[in-house]
Amino acid sequence: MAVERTIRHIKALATGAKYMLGGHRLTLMYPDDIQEFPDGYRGMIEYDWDTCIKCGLCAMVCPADAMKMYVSKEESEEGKRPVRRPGINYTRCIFCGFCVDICPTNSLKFTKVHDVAFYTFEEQIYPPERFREGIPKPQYDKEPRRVRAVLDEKRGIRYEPVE
Amino acid sequence: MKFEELKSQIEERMKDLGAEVSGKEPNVVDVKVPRERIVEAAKRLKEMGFDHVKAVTAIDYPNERFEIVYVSSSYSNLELAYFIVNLRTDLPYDDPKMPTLLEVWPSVLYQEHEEHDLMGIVFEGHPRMGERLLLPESYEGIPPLRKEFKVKTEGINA
Amino acid sequence: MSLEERELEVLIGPQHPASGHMRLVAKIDGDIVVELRPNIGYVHRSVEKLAEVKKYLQIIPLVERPSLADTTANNLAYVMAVEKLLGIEPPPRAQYLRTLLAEINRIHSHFYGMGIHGVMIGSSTAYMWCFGDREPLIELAQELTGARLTYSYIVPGGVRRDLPQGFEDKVEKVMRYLENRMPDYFDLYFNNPVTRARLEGVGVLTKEDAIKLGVTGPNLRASGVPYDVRKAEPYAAYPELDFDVITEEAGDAFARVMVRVREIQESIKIIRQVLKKIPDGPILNEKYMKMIPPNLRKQVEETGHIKFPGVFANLRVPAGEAVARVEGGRGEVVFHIVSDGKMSPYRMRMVTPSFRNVILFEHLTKGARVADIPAIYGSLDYFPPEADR
Amino acid sequence: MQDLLSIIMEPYVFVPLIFPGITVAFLLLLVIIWLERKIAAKVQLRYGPLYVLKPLGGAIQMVADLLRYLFQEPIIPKTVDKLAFIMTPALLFGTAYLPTIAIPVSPTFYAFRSDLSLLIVLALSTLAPIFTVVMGWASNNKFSLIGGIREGYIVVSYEIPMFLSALSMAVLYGSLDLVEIAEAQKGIWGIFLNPVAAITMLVLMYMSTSKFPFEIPEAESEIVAGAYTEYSGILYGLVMGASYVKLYVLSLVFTILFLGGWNPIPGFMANDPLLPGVLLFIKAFIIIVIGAFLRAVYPRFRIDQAMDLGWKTMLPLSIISIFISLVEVMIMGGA
Repeated sequence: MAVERTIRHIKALATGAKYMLGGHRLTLMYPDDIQEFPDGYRGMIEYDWDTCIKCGLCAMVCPADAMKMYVSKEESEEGKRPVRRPGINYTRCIFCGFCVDICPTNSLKFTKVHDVAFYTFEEQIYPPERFREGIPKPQYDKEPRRVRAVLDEKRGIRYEPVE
Repeated sequence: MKFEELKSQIEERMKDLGAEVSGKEPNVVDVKVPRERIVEAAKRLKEMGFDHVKAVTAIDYPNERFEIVYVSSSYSNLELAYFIVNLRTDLPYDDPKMPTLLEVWPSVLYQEHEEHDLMGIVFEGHPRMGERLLLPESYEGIPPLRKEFKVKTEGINA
Repeated sequence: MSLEERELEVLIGPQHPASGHMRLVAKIDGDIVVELRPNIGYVHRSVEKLAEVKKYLQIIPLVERPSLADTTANNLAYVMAVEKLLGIEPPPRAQYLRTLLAEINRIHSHFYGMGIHGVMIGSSTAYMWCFGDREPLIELAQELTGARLTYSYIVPGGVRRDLPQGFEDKVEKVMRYLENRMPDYFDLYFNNPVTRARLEGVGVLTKEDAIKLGVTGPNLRASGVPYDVRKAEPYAAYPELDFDVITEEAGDAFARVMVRVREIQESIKIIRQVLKKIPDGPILNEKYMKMIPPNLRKQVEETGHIKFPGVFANLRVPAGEAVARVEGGRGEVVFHIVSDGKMSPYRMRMVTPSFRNVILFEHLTKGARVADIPAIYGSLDYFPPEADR
Repeated sequence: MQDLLSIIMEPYVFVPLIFPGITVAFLLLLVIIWLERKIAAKVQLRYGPLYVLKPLGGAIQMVADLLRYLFQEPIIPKTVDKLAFIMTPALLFGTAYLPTIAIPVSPTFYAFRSDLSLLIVLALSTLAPIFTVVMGWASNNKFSLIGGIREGYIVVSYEIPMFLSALSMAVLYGSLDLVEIAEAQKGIWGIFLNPVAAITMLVLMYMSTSKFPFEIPEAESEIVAGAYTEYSGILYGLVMGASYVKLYVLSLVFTILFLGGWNPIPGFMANDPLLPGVLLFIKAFIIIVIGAFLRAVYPRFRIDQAMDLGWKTMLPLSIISIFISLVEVMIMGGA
């Protein structure tokens, strides 16, 4: 028993030493490196003003009440029923992508941007007029390197720069 | 074991308890008994091999009744593990009390406590009646899972 | 100051490095725990009540949230319950895809549990390794579903995405990587004499008690009860796959860890089979497929990304009752849905594995040492938000 | 200037103030904590501290940490015993560092020479744990109390076997004078003559300084930080540093007892303190690094298991090591 224990101690120490001297690293060097996401990533949402048929399905399916139908000021005429278009509130959005999947005209699309960082609370609400202008580009002090996760048999995961 | 076979077995055993046995193919058997007989019914189910409870569901039908469902199944008998037996009982709306099944199925300890906490059902003989489980100690008011407790919704318009 | 002898009441949590979002009220006599009572509810969010005002599809993300590391199990169990009420079956390819995601999720959920357990007994290396090696699996799931943890991948009647191109190769690489790493895990952590000393014989749960207390998942199987929903009531593609139910006899903390490790190996086996056997075909039930407008249907076939039919926004489910159970990473997830034919469930009961295992805190810590509290806690793979729901 | 330098170079000033005294101890503290984190990070497939002076791999991370400790507000809870609470960290650090004065740097360079210097070092190093126990009591916190008591239990289970194994070397060399012991190892090092004593002493050293797997009195997942739970700011910086300083002192002793001290040095250098000092330091540093490496390999023992190890395994081993020494002395014909 004691011998077996000693062997196990030695094995544990040797394995530790093996990784100390060799071994791989799994770290993504954020924020120097920024990961490019694979196709189909469910990020922030883009809105196509022209193809939208204002059906409201996206607002109906939204599980977090993030997508709502806003009165579109430029289209609504006085005295008539107001025209409503979708807008999104990123304080609530949970990135489930149901609105994109239910949109019958493909007016909503995924982007691969996930940086929901804003200075103020109000900035995170995107009424239709702002929603159509697209998502804000994340800003960096220094332009980071774009990397892509490559799955690897030996190292598990590697981050390779993309051009 | 076949579904029909199990159902008739349960019917056989529960006959004198005034149980209504129904079933949903392929594997769910519903047993409804009056609340005075529920402990006895649970004992008999346990003797058959239904040794644990997966869920205790209390359903609120406002001003009418509460329905308590014990979703039980078996660990020790893998043939029975395929089946789910729902032991159910009705409680009057103004007197939601029933004996605890803790003696028969110790696995209901937290489940009954939760239904007590959130639905306001009283399980007589349960050691933690009157204590809070998930709600804060200071909570007062309507038990939140009852239908009287309204949750506001926003609708789709901003 | 008097010299009377008395028990010390220690409040472990909710602000404690290893308590999680809960409080353990421990009465200790010297180094021995006399009584320990878990005080849960700190992260209760009332999923069951919210489900009564949300529509059926909106509940999918809701039920995922409580157990972040093991979302697929909740997602799948809920959707299965809804499907039972709707009376529809997903097509075979969708069944296989559900199985694939469930097993990927099971592996990374086990890694999560083992990692937390490691750091609770002081091995920061086990923690970092488990969390690091969880990453390739999350990357796989992300490629399949578009999200890291909250997949919302399984919808009534099928799944949302088809296999991406070249996915099989990537999966195979990750599986090989995990297999290569396993011996090192054993050398450095599982077979480390200190780990053994901390876990063997600690928190022993006998078979009788395990059955009596209704515990679930690896904690149950570590006590020698071969109950696994995947075998007891096979769902998704499991009836067609060949795998074993992992059990251990000892019932102690180490056996619980070993069940998880061996289940990871078993999951690798399942994933390989899934990718080999997966049939071609649609990934959404025909009934819903027909409701998609024709031009979008073509797009679905090209991209492999499902577009929801409009009916999903206000899905009406026939009146009735359904119980669905699924074997998740932490154990059995049970959904009991009562529908009255409207757009939201009349009553939804969600029983998560952690909620059923919380009873073990009281049971296993009696007579243990103070230092065993985290060792036992970790071995249960207990996740407070999942218990509170 | 010249005078000042010559005063500093006087052994009785140099030893306590520069090496092995406070300056080197302090620098070592900065390096070793960084190195410990780096080693653990490498084993754990990550980078560790990196962004403070990136070209050198975050080498001055600990300077940043030190600044943080210095300027962080030390919070003194209302319920503590104030005097004991504030004084113990300084006393703990002071007593941990005190034994360095009796450690020789070379055959001719020491603060003072005593025939009992080994005993002085060992005796002084026992003082520190008392203050940990006091801290546990003074903090008036249940976790601190448990931590203090754990420290007390641990102390009694490592001190005796550690002293015995150190003394077995004194038996072997027939002296309690560290200079003589080191000089006696010109040929074969002590570790080869009495490996049992060396292993015992090494394990117990790590135990006495709360290194993994014996990080029991401050086990984070169990008792938050043990006796240190209520400490913050520079007070915490001191208590955290104390165990590293203690490890440093014991490593120097270990080097002198088992690793030949400053041997081997060429004869002409023997009177110059520089090379012997550097050799001594390097050997001790390796011992410390091994202690840091253990963190990446082991979880922590339970208190009863550590005491078991101390009383049931290490005590017999240390007694055996005394016998080994006696037998060797008899064979070699006595010193």
